[in-house]
Parts: sequence; C-alpha cells; structure tokens
Amino acid sequence: MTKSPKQSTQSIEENGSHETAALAAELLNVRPEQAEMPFAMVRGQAVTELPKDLYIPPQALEVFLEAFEGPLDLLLYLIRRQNLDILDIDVAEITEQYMRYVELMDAMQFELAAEYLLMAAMLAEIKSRMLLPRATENEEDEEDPRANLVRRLQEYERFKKAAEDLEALPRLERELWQASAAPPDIRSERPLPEVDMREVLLALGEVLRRAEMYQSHHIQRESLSTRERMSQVLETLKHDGFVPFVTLFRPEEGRLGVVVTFLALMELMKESLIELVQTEGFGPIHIKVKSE
Amino acid sequence: MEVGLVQILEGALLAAGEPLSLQRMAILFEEDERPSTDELRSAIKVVGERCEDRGYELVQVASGYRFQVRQSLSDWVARLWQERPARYSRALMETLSLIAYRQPITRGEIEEIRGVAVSTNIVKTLLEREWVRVVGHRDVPGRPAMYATTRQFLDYFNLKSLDQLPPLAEIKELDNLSGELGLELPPVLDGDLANGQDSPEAPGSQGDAVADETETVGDGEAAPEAS
Amino acid sequence: MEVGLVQILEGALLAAGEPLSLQRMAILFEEDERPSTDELRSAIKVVGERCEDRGYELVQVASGYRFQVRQSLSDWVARLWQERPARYSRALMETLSLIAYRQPITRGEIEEIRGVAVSTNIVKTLLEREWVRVVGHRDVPGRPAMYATTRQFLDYFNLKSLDQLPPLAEIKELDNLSGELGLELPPVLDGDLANGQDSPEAPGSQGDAVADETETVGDGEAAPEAS
Repeated sequence: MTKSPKQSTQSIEENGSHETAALAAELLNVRPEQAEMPFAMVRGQAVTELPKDLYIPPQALEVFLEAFEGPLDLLLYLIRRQNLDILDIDVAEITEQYMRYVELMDAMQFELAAEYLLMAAMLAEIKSRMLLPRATENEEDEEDPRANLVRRLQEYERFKKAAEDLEALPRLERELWQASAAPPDIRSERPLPEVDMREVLLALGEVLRRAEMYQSHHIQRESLSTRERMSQVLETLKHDGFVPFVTLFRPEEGRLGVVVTFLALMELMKESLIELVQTEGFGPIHIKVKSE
Repeated sequence: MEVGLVQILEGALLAAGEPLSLQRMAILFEEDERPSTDELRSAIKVVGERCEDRGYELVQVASGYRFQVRQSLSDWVARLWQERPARYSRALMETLSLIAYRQPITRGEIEEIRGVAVSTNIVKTLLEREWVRVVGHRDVPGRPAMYATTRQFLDYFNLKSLDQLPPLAEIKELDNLSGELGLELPPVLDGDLANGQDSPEAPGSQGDAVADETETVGDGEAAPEAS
Repeated sequence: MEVGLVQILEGALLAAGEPLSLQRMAILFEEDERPSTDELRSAIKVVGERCEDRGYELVQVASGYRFQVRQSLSDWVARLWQERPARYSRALMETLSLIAYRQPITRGEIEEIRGVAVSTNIVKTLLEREWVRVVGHRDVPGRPAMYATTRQFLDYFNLKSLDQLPPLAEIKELDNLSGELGLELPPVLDGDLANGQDSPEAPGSQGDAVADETETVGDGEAAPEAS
C-alpha cells in the first residue's frame, strides 16, 4: 500500500454488512494475491461516516479502482450487479450508487481520475432532466435523457466483450508456437549494388554545378580519350619502370591513336607525372614515372 | 532424400521461422526453374497433408503459411519455458480491440469510447509489438495519429484477415423510445470491420468457431492468397 | 491427430528453436506421466525416422536434438535471406564520376572539386569493386595516389572506351531532365528542375529512354515481403 496515514483497524465482520462483506470478497477475488489480507485498514473519521452498506476496506478499494477501466466500466458493474437491463436503467438509483462510490473514493483521498467526476456530473444532469416533466408537445423532438449514456454504455460494453474475445483467441507464445528448425549452412553472398551510368552522370552534373565548373574550358575541352590514355600510360609505367617511348604507340590504332597517346604524354609531362629520359642524342627515349 | 518442390517448401518454411507468402516462396527459385503459383499451391497442399499425425500443422495466416505446433500439445510444449507468457492488461486489450474493429482510429476516439485516458505506455507497447502502426493523421486540430492493426497482429492471433475476428455484439436500441431517439451512430462508427458478420453474437459455440478459423492447409479448399 | 509421445516431442523440438536434451524433454511431462529415458530414446528414434523424405532431419548436436533443414536444400533456403543489394551513396557516385572524367586524379583533387571530404570507405569500395585503381602517385608532398577507372568499369557500364561517355555539356541537359527521371536530387536543385520541365529544348525521346532505364534500377528485384 502506498499510503500509510493514521489508521484504526476494524475487521470486515465487525463493521460491515453482509453486502459489504460479499463485495469485499468479490473484490478480493479479482486479485487473489491480496487475499491474505486479514484486516481492513481504515483511515480516520471519514470512513466511519460512510454509509454502512458501502463500507469497503481501503486496500480493497484501491484494488477495486484498479479493477475498473473507468467510469463506464464501474457503471456497467453497478448495473450488472443489480441484474438490470442496460436499456432500463433507473438513473436515479444508479446515480446515487455511483456518487457514493465516488464520495467514498474521494474521502479516501484516492487520486480520482477526472473522468469519474465528469461522469458524476453527467449522471446528475441526466437525473435532473429525468425529473423534469416532459412537454408532451415536444416529445417527438426530445431525446430520452438517458439515450446518450445508454449508447455509450453499450458501445463500451461491446468492446469490453471484444477485448475478452480477443484475449480468448489462441495466440502465439501462449497456446501456439511457430515451428522452426535450424537452417542449413549458408554461404551468404551479398549482391553488389547495381548502378546505372545515368546515376553517375547525374552525380557528376551535381558536383559540377556545385563547383561552378561549367565555365571551365579546361574540363570541357579535354578529350576523355586523352585522359583515359594518361591512365593507361601511368599504369604501364607503374609496372615496368623505364619504358621505351616507342612502345607506347600502337600502329594499329592509326593516326588518331598516335595523336591521343602523344597528347596524353604531353599532358602527363605538364602535370609533372612522367619524365622523358634520353641518354644520348638521337638515342632511344625512355619514359618513367617521375621520381618513382 | 528426393529434392522436390515439396521438400524445398518444407525446408524453407521451417528455416524461415515466420510465415511465408506464395510470392516469397516463388523467389526461392531461379527464374528458369520457378514454379507457377498453381504449382506452388498444390505443393503447399501436399505439405499440409503430410502433417497428418505430426506434432505440427501447416496453417495460413495473414502474411502467409507457417508450420505451427498443434494447439493440443500446448500443455506440454508450454513447459519448455519457465516464464509464463506475457499477460496483457484489460486496458491494453480493450485498446487493441478498438483499433482492430474501428481502424483507423485516433487515441482521442478510443478514449471517447472507453471513457478513460489511454496511457502512453499502452500505445507504446502495441507499437513495439508491431501489432498496430500509425497509418496517417486525422485532419483535425492537432492532426492526431490514426492507428490500424498490422499483419503481425493477425499472425500473432492466428488469423488470416480481420474478417475472422469474433463478431462484435449488437447495439440494442432503447426499446420504448426506439426510432425517435436519434440513436444512430456517429459516422466514424459506421464501417465496423466485422460488418460482414454483423449478426448477433453466436452463442456458446463461439469458442469452437474461433478455433476452426485458422485454416489448416490440406484439410480444405485452397484458400485465396492473403496479401 | 493422436497425441502421443512422438507428436509431443515433434512439437516441442519445433517450438524450442534450440536443441533439446533428453532431460529437458523429460520435464515436459508431469511426474506421473513422465516417460523413462529409454522410452524417450526410442520415441526420438521414431521422430528421426519420420523425417525420411522430408525437407528436414533430426540431428543430434552437443546440447541435444534438433530439427535441421537439409543441407541439400541450402541453395533454395539461402534465398530467404538474400539481402537486397545496397545502394551506393551520392558521394560515391560523385567520386566515381570525377575519377572517370578527370583521371588520373587524387583524392585531394576530388575533395577540392566536391567541396567536401571523400571518405576512405568510398575509395575502398570503388577499389574493391575494381572500378577504379591506383595508377601512380602525384609528386607532391604526401605523394597521394592517383586514381583512374579500369577495364572492369568500362565493361560494367558497357562502354568500349571513356569516349563513349557524354561530354560535359550534355550532362547539364541530363540535370534538367532529372525531374522526369524520378532520381532524387538535393533540394537546391528544385528551381532548376522546374525550369527543366518547362524548357522546350528538353528532347522528349531522350527523356523516355532515361526514364525506362531508371525504372530498371529502382524496381529491379522482385521485392520480397515487407516484414
């Protein structure tokens, strides 16, 4: 119990009526683990002023509150307890009972959810409207003051029932289990991403735009074949160290090929990536990667 | 062992540890050896029939087919674990059933029907279990999230579709005032999902009916693909 | 179904998801119905024999018995978990395109043009994919590696030589078309996209071709179940 105020102790039997004892037992049944509680712990005067037939030990009351899902649930309980048809509620009677519960809870200083008070107000209003004589002329238009409440109660009750039905369905990890077995050994190979050249080009467009390099004649004019050839030359040099100049040219590529290779070599020299080496006049020219 | 379609499906269903749809079964095969949907269906039927007299059965749930330990064995099988299965509070189950029957529904709408606030924890638990998800936002002030149930929810409760939920109880009208009361339900309430089975609740036998609802494959007709 | 020892063990083994020892099998039963170890052993033997011609078998491992999907099915079963190919980041694509158009180029030079650092991972990925390689080192402090594209790069993109790549001028056009491609571009480009769609010079035929190709990339694989 969370609260431990001053208390006097009374047993249920001493103080309670039959109904109270029955109710308490019922409540205790809701939460069997509370059943060992021998005495009711009653707090101060407020309790002694409560109507006898509603006396509930506070612990039980707390259990009681937890046992209800809200004012609608409590109302349904009160109605069912009297075997009343939901369509035929005596609002005055139910209101009175409900109010007594609310007062009781209030007196116990339980934190009462605002919804309970709201419902109390609503009940009081319905009760007062029921007491008013109905203007016979207007009867067609006038709604039964209980109609809205009854609808809400029914609506709540059907979902309360639905929840019970759902709870009763067999479900995984309770009555049912997914069957599984160990998988065989699997060599997992993750497929490599697919790329479309357009994506590459779009990416390039984006970089260039960002770098504001569209104006650069340097890039625009440069032939890709020259760039490609530059890479090829570097690749060759990387493996072979000194390479005879002439071996870089392939006659089968024709004039254009020769020009491209030559331009590539010029560009590489300009970028100080290669060196041309000629040990004697008119001797063979060799090429090597600069200082490597 | 012969490696046939039936064996492959048996192996895959057990290895997967979750329901497999026909589509997912199909992509177990290279294109040139991929069975047709009809071939898959008839193989699945054989897989189901081969469970006769076994401790498990093939069932179809929302996201596909799965092998499942027979419910009649649950007394023994449950003893595999020390812990009792998770229990869910009434508040959670009520919230869940409101989402199931009234989806898409906002928290405010749930609170209106239940008459109490829905705790954030409940919503969090339901989302974490992947029983519900946010499917959009209601176009009203605050743009509250609308919740709906997921296929995992159906799988968990052994259902093929929302149609298989137990039917909702009827709303009775205030007898002596019927007709003139304006008892018609607000628009949100119109499309009850269980509407198709809007009949009054089946008395008594309902429990049995529910147990029958998950189709055991091989026993009956080839059920339509759920997807 | 008959509920016998064999069925109970089948169910328990499939539900457990881990190997079960004989002791653990024994405690599935109330004391007064608990089978002896010998009884368990012979039931287990039957359970194993019943796997003949099934997609799974009963195996004994250190900690007990378990069902296991047959190794001969691994080709099919593996496809259950075949990962969707990842997608390369925009940064990687930019890096790749700069290497293609500006080779040989160092990482520093790429960074200079892109205006942001190039992560080591990007370079590593490109090297591993064998789309780029190091063709030398620039003779500046730190001697940074120079990257160039490879033959595999050309092969993958179905090019005979880099010459077949469009000149930079056309890449600008591509940008304008990208709104129709469904390729996502950073928000900065929004204004340009609108322009591109308005502009009459966007060649329609090219746009269509591009759109088709893009679709293949996006929708390439039969998407497995979302789960």
